[in-house]
Amino acid sequence: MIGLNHFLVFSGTLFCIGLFGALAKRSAIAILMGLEVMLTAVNINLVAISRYVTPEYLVGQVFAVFVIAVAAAEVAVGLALIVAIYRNRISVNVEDFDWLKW
Amino acid sequence: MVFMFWLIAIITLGSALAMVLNKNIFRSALFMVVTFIGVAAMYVLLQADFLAAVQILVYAGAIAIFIVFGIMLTVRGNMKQTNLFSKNAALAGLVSLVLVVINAIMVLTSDWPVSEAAPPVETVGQIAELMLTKFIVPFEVVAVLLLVALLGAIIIAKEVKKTS
Amino acid sequence: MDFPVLTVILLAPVVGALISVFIPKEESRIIKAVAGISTFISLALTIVIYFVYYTQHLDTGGMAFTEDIPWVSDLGVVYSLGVDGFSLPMLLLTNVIGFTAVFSRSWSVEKRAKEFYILLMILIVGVMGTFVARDLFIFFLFYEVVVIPIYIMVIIWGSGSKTKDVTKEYAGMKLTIYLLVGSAFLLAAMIWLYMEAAEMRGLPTFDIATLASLSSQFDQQFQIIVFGMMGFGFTVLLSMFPFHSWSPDGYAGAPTAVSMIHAGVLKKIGGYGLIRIGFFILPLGAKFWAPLIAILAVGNVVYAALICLAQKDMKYVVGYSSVSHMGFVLIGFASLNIIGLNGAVANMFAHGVMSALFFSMVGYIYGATKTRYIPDLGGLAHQMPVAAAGFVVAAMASAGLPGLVSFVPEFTTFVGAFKEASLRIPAIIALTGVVLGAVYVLRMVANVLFGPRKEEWDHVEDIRGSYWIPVVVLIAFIVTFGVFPSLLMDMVNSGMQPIAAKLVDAARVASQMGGNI
Amino acid sequence: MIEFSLNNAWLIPFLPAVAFALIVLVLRPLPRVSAFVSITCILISFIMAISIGIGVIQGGEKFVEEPFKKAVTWFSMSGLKIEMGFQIDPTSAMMLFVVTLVAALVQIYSIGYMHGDKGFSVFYAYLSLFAMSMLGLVIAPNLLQMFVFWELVGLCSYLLIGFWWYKYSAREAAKKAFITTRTGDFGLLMGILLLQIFFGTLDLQELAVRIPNFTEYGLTAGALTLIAAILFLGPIGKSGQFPLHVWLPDAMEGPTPVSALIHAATMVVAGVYLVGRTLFLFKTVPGAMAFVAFMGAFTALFAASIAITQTEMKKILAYSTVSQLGYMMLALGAGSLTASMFHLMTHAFFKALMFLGAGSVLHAMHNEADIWKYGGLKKYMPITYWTFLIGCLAIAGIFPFAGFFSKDLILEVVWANSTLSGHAHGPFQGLYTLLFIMASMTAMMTAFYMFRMFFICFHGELRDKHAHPHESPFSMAMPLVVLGILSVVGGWVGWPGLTEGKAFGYFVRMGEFEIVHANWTLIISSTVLALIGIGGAIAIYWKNAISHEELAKKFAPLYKLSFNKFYVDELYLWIIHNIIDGIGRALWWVDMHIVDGVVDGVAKTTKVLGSVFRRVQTGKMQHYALVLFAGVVVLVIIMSFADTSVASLSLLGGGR
Repeated sequence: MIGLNHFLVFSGTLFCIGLFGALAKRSAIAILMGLEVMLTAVNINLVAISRYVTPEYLVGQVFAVFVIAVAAAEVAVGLALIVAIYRNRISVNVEDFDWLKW
Repeated sequence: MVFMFWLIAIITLGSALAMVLNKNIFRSALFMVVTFIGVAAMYVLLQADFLAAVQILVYAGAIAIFIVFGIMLTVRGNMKQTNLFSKNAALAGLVSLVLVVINAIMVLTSDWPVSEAAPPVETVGQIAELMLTKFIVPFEVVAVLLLVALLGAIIIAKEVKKTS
Repeated sequence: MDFPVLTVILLAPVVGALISVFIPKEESRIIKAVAGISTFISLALTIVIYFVYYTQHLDTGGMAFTEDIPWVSDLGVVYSLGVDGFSLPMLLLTNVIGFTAVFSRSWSVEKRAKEFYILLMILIVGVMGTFVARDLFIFFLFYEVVVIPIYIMVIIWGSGSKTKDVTKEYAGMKLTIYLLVGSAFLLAAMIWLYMEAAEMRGLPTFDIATLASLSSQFDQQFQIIVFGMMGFGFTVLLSMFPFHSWSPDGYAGAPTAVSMIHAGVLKKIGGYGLIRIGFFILPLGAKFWAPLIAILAVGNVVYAALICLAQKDMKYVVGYSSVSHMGFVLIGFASLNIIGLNGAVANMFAHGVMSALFFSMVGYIYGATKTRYIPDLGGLAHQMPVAAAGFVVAAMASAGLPGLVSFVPEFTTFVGAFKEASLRIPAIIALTGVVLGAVYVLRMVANVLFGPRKEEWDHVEDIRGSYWIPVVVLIAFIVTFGVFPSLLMDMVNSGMQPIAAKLVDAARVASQMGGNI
Repeated sequence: MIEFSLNNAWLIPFLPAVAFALIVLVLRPLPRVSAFVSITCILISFIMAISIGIGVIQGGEKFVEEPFKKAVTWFSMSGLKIEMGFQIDPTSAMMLFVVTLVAALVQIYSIGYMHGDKGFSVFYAYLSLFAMSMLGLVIAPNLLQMFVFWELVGLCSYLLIGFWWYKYSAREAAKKAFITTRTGDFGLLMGILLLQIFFGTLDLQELAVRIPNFTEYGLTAGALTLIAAILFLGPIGKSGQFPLHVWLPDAMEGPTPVSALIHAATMVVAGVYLVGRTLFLFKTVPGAMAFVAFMGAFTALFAASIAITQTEMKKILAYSTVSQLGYMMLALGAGSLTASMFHLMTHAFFKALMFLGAGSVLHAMHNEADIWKYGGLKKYMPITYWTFLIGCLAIAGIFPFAGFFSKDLILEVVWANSTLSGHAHGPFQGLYTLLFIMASMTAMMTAFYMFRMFFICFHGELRDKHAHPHESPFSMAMPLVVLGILSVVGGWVGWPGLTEGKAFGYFVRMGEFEIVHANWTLIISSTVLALIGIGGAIAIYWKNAISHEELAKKFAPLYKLSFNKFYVDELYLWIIHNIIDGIGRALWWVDMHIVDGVVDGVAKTTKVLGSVFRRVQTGKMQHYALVLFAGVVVLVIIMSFADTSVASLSLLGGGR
């Protein structure tokens, strides 16, 4: 029988894979992809808990919808940024981006 | 059900890993799409059919397209060397791995207040009702956010005219 | 009395600052006038309540003109104001100096008069607030209000020195950081005290009198540690040796008005807090630390006085002399008896008026001649007799001449210090400061004012117009309180009675406990 | 009138104070009015002083035993009460008379002397302030009031010496005077503080009762001697005793009337007066007495030996003043208030006379200071000449001039204390014998140097051919005449045969009254000594029987030593410039480099640490995120293994 734990472990693992991608890649776009995976993993969490803990309410799903909307917005802005940076630096390699250091 | 879960889980996690490990960014993007579709299948298993549709539309559709456009606009040169690991990959891997373990332990040792009630069959209507009543303000805020993101993306990505 | 006179006194400069906001910045004369009027209102009201207290409340003592408005009731913060024989002289001092500082000559204020006067008003309000607060939280709040304007004023309108390689930015930074470090210790001590008291009473309170009523219940170890932290915070503000080095640099760097307020009153917040909070709430702690304070006080007096001898910059002379004078105050504190405390507090007042006049005159001369370097000056009494007269009066008051304000306080301080057998040797050493004080001020007076006429200063103008105000007002105070010291001493005495009684009590308790402190 | 004056004696110092305030605040632009107001006030004070004097003489015994005192509280607190008021007894009445008289005469004299000076009104303001301070000091019933006015006197001295402040020399002299006396005041203040601490009061009458029983107040004789010696530092400074005498000769940079008023007749005797007032303290401990006496005698001899070779009229007079003050101290040290006060009074007359005479000469010679430029002034300025002669005779101690009586009395009391007299008493007779010899020598030297100056100035030929000396105007001559008369008759009040011994000594005394019988051996021998001194001066400087240049060459080392004032000034300057200023500079270095260095060091450490730790900030987002998550991991691990139930519950137990 598949229970809540299965989904939570699955989403946690997916989240960590996304995290690994976000932390370990050079390309800004790859990082963005990692982030998207992380967000999706969170969504699974939301939906799964909603399904098993309070099945009669769909609040978790509503939340997931919001997260998806925000993720979309984020990707749009993020890519725009990457494009803008690329235009300046001719690179999307985050190791070249250290402007946070003064 | 059990079989489906394991199948989908393996496919999803496998393609996610493949996305991370692949050195060709375009292939990474394709594996990402597979991951998203797998997640959508998970939603179906969780009886969130509307969300599964949204997942396919937004993630596997829109976001994937975005990413691909991003790749097209920025990546040049040898496609096989476009998606390399950075220097801190090993540490990141370790952290992620430990986090997986911790997460698993925490989930498994926790005692969840699982309810036996059956989920509603018709989800779309209920979601719509929640969104337009109880969550109307976040809903509107998200709408505005999307607008702002749209405009912002345009402004940021627009080419800066060099003045004199 | 229902009329909230203390709030009005506090608000008058605030209103002045608000009005100034709406005046075009070119109209610097109008802004100055507004500042003058608003501080004058405060000064006049303060003088009125001073005399009301002096004639009506002196025998009974205690707080008068109190106002209590609960503010954050969960934390026990109450906007409670009030004055007694201790805070009134300090309030009067603040207002006198605030009023005269507005009319002092600062060399570069003309550039941004509006901002300058607004900040000055805020500064004055902050200082006044600390003296009338009866609530520890309100006290600290006003204290923090003070620090920031000073920093801005020093680094914008300040000046560097010719004799020492410091810039105004350095001076302002040093001053501010010192004060903030001090206030950090203060804050920690305050919170600890507050928590301890809240635990004891079950009800949180910041009220100083209530906290003081618990003083016999605080255990000795606690008192020693908390007083140590608090004492550090306050004595840094009082520029105790060896934490004094911000003060000469800061005064030298600051514009005249800030030097006046800083040396005149701001420093006194340290002494005020040390007594009102430290001695009053933590008498056992005070008893423990007093010998150290006495020794460092001697360091203050002699060390700073000797350094004065080597100075060639007028503001450094006055700056170090003010450090030296604070030694007298500290030694009075260390005596822990009513006479010494009276003397020390009166000394704070005396030094305030005197150093304000001193800085005002130095500032005027600097403003007129554009130099403070003593060897460049000389014979200025030819060109500016009035400023010279003011300068000489300030110098004489600084040297502790009888008939001027600082003599009686100094004498009383020393009577108090000599009374304690253990303090006699430090007091005798500190007494040499009286001689050294005369040496350095007279040297400066002679080299700046007297001697043959120097042609290069023929163009400078003597004091006239509104620049007369500081000279006249401050000299009037210096002479009045010098000739009639009981005007001040009675007042201070009534304020010191409860604190001295507390210290006597603590001494008794300590001797019962085994008397090892 | 007498009753009124007695009850309102505070008016005597108050009136000049009013004059001062009026001149400073209102009358400064009107010199003549200023002078008028000032002189009027001091004259009224003078009249009141005279009526008080008459009252005191009429009262007789009453005032000696029980001084008339009135006071109000100046400020008070528990354990410390300070009063302001006045105390009238014969001593203060005498001083009031002397001070108001000399002050009034000097103010009148100044009309002529300061004529045309642009600081004319200010000068009168200062003179009034001075009169106020000195009179306040004189009537003080307690030591603190005395100290207050003592300091104000010091201020006036500063202002008046530095009156011509645009001269370097005047400005430096003023500074020196103030600082030197301040050094002494350090001791005085400490002494006052110690008295207040141990005896709980500063009131002179109460102290007089308490101090003799000092053991009840937890003091030993040694400690009390120490207190007395410390207290005596004040008089040493103010009355120009060795080693703080250096300011007095320099003080002659002030206008001459100031020299006459302050540095001869009144201010400098404040120290003597203070010791006189606290004589009960010194008398209690013989060691203190011996100290005072020795300082006095030594100063007298020391100053006289310098005066012999000086070449400026006012400098010579200044050193003679120092010397005479030493005499007064010697008298006090011998335990005689009478002798000291008597000499104080006569000295005030003749020294003021001589200073004003010197001023007259300077006025005539257009401020030429060197006496070797003078000569033969006798024929140009007869009044000055004759009055000056009276002064010289008086100071030399020639019968029947004022100085004779007072100087004789001093010698007599010292004699009485010494082993030579045969009926010696006290533990320090041997010392007093030495002091007597020193005093006698001083008497001879005084006569010599005064007449040396006298003959050089007034006899022979005028050496400066460009000068056109002239007699001074009436306002300047009048005070000379008055003082001249007083210098002759002033001493007669001490005549032992006068009214059954109820003369000066009957009123101004401490302890039991005893008639001092004339000791003819002493009188004759002291007169002979004086005559030898005068004779020497006549032989060398008038008749030129012995060449003074030859003498100077013969005793060249001594001459040089004396001419250079034993190099005391140089020594002080060296100490101040090298040691005190050196310490100041050294400490400034310490302050800049060590105290500031620590502060700056702390700042620098922060900066260095910052530059080390800023490397941690790579500026790369990924690193930050990595650290964030690594931190989460580490935290979780720590908390799960730590034995805090709450933490492990919330992290591992789930969402309960």
